[in-house]
Amino acid sequence: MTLATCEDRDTDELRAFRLKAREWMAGRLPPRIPGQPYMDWTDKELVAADRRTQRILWDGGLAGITVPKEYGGLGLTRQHETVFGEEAAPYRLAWHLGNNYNIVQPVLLAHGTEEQKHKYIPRMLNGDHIWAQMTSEPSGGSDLFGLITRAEKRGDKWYINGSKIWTTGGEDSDMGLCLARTDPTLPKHQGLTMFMVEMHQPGMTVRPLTLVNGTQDFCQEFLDDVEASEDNIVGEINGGWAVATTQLAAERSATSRGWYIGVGASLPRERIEIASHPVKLAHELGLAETQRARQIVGEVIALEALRELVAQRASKGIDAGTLPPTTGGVASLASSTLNQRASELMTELAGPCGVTGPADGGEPEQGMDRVWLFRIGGGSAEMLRNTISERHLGLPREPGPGKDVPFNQLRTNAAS
Amino acid sequence: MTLATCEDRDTDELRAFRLKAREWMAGRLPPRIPGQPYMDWTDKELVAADRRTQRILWDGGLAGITVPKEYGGLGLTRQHETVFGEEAAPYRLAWHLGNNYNIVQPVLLAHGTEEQKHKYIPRMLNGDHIWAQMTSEPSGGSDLFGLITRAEKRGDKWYINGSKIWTTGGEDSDMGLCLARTDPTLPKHQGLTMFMVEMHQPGMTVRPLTLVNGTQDFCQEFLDDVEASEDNIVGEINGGWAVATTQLAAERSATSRGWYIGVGASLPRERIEIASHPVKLAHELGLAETQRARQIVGEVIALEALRELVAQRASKGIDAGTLPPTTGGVASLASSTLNQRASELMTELAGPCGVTGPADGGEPEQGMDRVWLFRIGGGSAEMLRNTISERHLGLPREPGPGKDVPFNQLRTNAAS
Amino acid sequence: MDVVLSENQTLLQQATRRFVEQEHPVVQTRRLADAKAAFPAETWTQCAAQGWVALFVPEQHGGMAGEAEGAVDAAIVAEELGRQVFAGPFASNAVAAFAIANAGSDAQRAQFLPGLASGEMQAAWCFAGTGPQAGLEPGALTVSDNRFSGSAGFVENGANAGLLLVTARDGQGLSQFVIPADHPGVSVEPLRSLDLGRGYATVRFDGVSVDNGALLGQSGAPGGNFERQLQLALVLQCAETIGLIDRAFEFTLEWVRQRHAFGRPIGSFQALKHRLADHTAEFEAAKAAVAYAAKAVHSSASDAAIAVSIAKSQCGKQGVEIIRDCVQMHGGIGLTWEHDLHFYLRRAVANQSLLGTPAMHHERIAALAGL
Amino acid sequence: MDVVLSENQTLLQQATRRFVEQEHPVVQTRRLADAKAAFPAETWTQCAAQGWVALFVPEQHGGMAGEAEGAVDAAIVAEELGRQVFAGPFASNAVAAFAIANAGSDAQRAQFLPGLASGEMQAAWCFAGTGPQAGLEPGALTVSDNRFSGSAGFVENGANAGLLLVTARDGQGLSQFVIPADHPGVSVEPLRSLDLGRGYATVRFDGVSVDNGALLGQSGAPGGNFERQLQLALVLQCAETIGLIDRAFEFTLEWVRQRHAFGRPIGSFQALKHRLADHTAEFEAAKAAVAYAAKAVHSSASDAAIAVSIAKSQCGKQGVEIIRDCVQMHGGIGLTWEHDLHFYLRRAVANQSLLGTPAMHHERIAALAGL
Repeated sequence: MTLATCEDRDTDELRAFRLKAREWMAGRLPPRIPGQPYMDWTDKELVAADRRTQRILWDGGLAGITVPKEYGGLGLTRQHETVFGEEAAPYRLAWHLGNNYNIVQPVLLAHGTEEQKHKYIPRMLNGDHIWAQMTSEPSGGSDLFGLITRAEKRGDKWYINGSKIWTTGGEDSDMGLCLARTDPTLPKHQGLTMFMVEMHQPGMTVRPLTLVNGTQDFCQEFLDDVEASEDNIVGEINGGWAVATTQLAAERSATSRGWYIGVGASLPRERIEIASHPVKLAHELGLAETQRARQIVGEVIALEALRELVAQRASKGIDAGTLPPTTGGVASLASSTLNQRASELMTELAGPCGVTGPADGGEPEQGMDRVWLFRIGGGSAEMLRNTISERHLGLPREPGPGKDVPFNQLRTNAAS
Repeated sequence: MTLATCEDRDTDELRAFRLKAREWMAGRLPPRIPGQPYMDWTDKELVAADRRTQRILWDGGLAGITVPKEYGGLGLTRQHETVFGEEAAPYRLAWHLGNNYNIVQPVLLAHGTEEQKHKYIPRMLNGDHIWAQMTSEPSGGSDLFGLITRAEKRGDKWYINGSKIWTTGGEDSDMGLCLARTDPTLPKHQGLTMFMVEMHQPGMTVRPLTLVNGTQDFCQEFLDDVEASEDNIVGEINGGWAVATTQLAAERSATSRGWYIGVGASLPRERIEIASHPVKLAHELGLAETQRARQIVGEVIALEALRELVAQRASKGIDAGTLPPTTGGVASLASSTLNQRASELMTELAGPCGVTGPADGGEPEQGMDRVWLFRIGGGSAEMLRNTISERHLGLPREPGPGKDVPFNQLRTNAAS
Repeated sequence: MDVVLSENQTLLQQATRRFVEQEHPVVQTRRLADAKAAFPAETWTQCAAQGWVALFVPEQHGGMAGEAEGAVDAAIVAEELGRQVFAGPFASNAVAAFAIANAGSDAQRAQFLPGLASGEMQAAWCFAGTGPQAGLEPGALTVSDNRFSGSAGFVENGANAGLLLVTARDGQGLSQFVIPADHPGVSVEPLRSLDLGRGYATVRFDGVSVDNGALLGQSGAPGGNFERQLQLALVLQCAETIGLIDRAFEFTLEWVRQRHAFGRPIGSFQALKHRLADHTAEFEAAKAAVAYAAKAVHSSASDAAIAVSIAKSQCGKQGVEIIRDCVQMHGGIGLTWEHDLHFYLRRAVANQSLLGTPAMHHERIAALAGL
Repeated sequence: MDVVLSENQTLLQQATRRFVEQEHPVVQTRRLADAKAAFPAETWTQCAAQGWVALFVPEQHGGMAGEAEGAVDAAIVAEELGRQVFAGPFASNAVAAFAIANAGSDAQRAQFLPGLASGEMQAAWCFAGTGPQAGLEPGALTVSDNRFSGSAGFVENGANAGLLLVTARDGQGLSQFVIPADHPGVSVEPLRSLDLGRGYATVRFDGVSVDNGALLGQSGAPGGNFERQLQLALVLQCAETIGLIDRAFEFTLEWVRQRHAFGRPIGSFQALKHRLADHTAEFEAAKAAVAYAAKAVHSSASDAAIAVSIAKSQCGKQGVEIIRDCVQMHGGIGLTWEHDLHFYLRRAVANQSLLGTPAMHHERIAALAGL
């Protein structure tokens, strides 16, 4: 797929938009640097640069392409968005603001009041606000709707207490979506309310989590009487489950269509890309002539190619409507499993050289892969297997506690 | 361990018994032939020979060593049984009658009436009767107590209808233990009654099952108004669950202490036995100098040794009381997993030579191993994993339908 | 197969499924196995009439290559054949027709293609050695002065073919010949196979002398033709494995939904569900790889060689792994001769080991990657 | 360890567990890692006072080898150290003491053993090369005329040891030397390791000249001493891995019993239960193999060589596999630096790769089996 062929399909209107986008971005936007991570919250300069990038797009009339005009967007079509993505391929866009456009805009457009939409959406589009999703809780694990963070109304304010975890970019975010339990006597999925909270306020402590590989992309928040006004409620009181369902659907949809705008424009590849890292490692280690090393290199190349092929198949099939949307999860699981096997093989290839390295280097790479490996982190691989077996394969659900049991009669980690 | 050291530990009484056993068996019992299967129900001559062997033991006063004298046994101790096993090591014993001494005698001794014990036990000891256990049902799978074979009383007789499957030696057995449902309005584990049924009678159709490798050790029975008198009931009416529990415990115990009397006397080995089959195959195939083939051979040797080591550890630890009896199941599962991996590797080693062979030969061995592989057959690997996680590791049971639900309100394969 | 098919391909897929389910269901393979009989020649003629081999044969020789998308369409057929563990000689005849159509002289094309297309002529592909590492590399046979010698191992359809497509090594490279199976000096030794119903043989050549008319393409060619034939054979083998998995998985899903234990369908037990989810993921990767490889082979893409080896790696490993677990999930019944599952597993194991084991393909991938 | 221990061994096990839990729990390793510091020499002296190295040292040199069951007792200690991911130099000193006690001259024994037993002297074992296939075969170093050269890779405790036990190849076979680490021509390059808290180094020998007093045992010996040292090192490494798994599994079981999701303890979910059952089975096999190997090494049994490689095969593979799944079962929390699990997994991965990978041991087993 080349730009020329894309342009051939443009209507006049799309063509005009394409040229406008191309002209504005040229020389103004930072170039896309191969190998630079899409997101790295420890790189504060990169986060700041992304805010500036978003502001440039806003100034050029290129922010919020499909967002209605009344909320500061352009009110244009998905096709315009595709055109924009194609033109943006050479640049780094505001990828740290992904929650804004992937999650929070769809949620507010679906459930927000007019006032909320007017107040918050423009500030997402101009780079003022970075939004966080506070979804998981330390006590909750995979059971998202088993959350125990609670909000109580005292006077005309709501006060939120509890803890959230695995919040991407929590420390650098300005606003966050936060689901809290407002009535524990209702069954688990009821009695929840969705709040918009300011991340920098008294009572909110945000602590970066250091992971086993030293990265700090995720945060934990401790909420101690964090304030929210009635205006900060999205949707109905005790109707948060509906809002959260939109939020999860937005996340799934963004994950399957590509979280980072413009990155996908160069896909799909037309040829199998031969992974170079196992070949390189075999050469470096002097194992190019060893039978087993050659088998390992070949298998790793196969595994890496399979990850790409299965992802392409899923996205092509879902787009064409010949595969159900749940195939996205199947491809994720495949990718995780194939990656794990590749990592095992690379450790075998490197032998002792995979677990030690020069004192001034980083963590030994191959061994670290075995420790770190979690494309689908934590318990979510188990959740994914549940989802695939139930929604993709149509197998029966496990018997569980009835849906109507009041939440405060269920056993949770806080209660036990 | 040699006979000399065993004898050193004998009391005078044990020594006398040892000499009596040794003298009687010499020249009378068939020798143990290396490689001959312990049990092979397709070899009708071997089954008949085992009946004769049992008769010889009976005639020599060596049958039923620990069975009370009043029921035809010798009324001696476990130590006598061990001595007998040591002396019997050179011979083939009546291994096709294993159900008699491993299962049915303990069950009858625990639950049978005086009359039943006097009537049936002597005929087990003299080789007249071979007993079968009819435990599984086609509809039942792993759920033994979900059985649907039913027995109804009409007049003074009981009539049994249904089907049983996976009955070892069903075709050659004279009598069988058969659990049937006598009251479907009671909860699942209640309403069951244990019957002793004659295998050769009108209404009983026994059909050998051919398995994927051509063997016919198992049978399926179709019961069409099979008759049993009140005298044929073991234990209480609707009290069959208690009898079946003894039966299952006897089976577990026999499996962990060794099903075939006398076979275990030569264990444990004092040195690791190096599996010769992978070495032989690598030589035959001309792969002795190939790196990957050497890795495979080494790994298969390791896996085979591990199977032996884990079995020895379990039995030693259980005997010493330092490991719980559930470790027997852990060793079985380990053996199955290790065997599966070994079989994978052997298939890889043999390549195309593992799936084809001379037209006049048997099934190609390595490939057949991959098809046939089921040390722990069918669903029982899953049952074993349940048992290990719940009884060995103490993990909580899954929530399931209440224990008190009447059986005829549960969903079964017959009902659905 | 691919997630987007042309209208013709969808029709081909549906027609093949219907035809195979009705005329050649797995019970046919069972009957051949029970009778230890070869696949009947007249039955193959009926199958060929569906146009399966004709996919590679130009119209003037009785085929329909012009309308077909070659390897892709053939893979669609092979997948359907796999679903019923079809025992007939599709791959061997398809590869021969493909070879002769691509490299044959006009005379050879006219002589052989109509018969192959109609199924009245059957071919076998002889190239590999007889050892444990054979199946991928050509050159078990040697040729000099139009006289060749040696043994070709693991020849599918070797005992029934009237025609042999023989690849032999000469001083410069590989030469290919098409010769009748009853040529003096040729002897065929049928093999017993794990893959019941399908025939394999060792074919021996004892100084077999052929004239120049038997030569296919150029003498001592660099092997491009052979490589393309191998690629097609692998695509068909892998597509067949996809069909095997597809059907075995289908009736396993049906089984776990309907079979109850402890008052619940066994498909509601999480341990089974998670294994089925894992298999779904691996299977999806296998399907992606085979669909890609079929297109790459059809279009002679530069990555066709590596694509078929990637497909073989995944299909070889997962075909056995998934179907073996399908047997396990069936409980005891899956181990009975009466149940069809073991035919699927046998074929999957055979497909894993023939035309190069996964490990051999991994070595090939490393070489293709320049290591 | 073994399922039947002597009374002394039970006491040793209990005392070691208590001591390590109280004085050297895993947080000590964490602190060393955070500070990027070496294991303090005085801390090792306190540990050695427990008599761990003394298990191999005769009484007249300050040890208690007479009362001990050598490799078996040391394996009991190593397992306990594994349970807390102890970072100190047990194996390196134990192997050196074992070597000197067995092969040393009276003078060497008197000179080195008391210091090793008390912990005031520390040793490192230098034998392997520096490449990806090093760790099992000796002879990275060469010696002639009492002068040796080369680099020894992956030397545990290499940067802190005052004493080096060096194995080098000469014309006839292997020679071993005991030399001070500050000998001219010796240079030590510390390595960064995945296994945080424990120190490894490359030790380089640049034409190092030693006098005859440094020779341990005979010059150019057939390698029997080296092989026994290797066996002991492997037993200690595998026993340590058993301890790693034991403790990681222990707190994973506790976690899945207490942690709730969807109103149930996660340990009641069948998918987790079945995986834990599988791990239990593999772990039991690993324990059986290590217990057997320790006894075989202690008694110099004829199958000791193969026994240690079997143990390494199972512990290498399953140590990583089981602990990796323990991390997975902990959910996100297991991936945080704060949680101890990654220290266990790091050590398990290092133990898998050092002193020969499982694959290298499989080749060794084949050779020992006469292939």
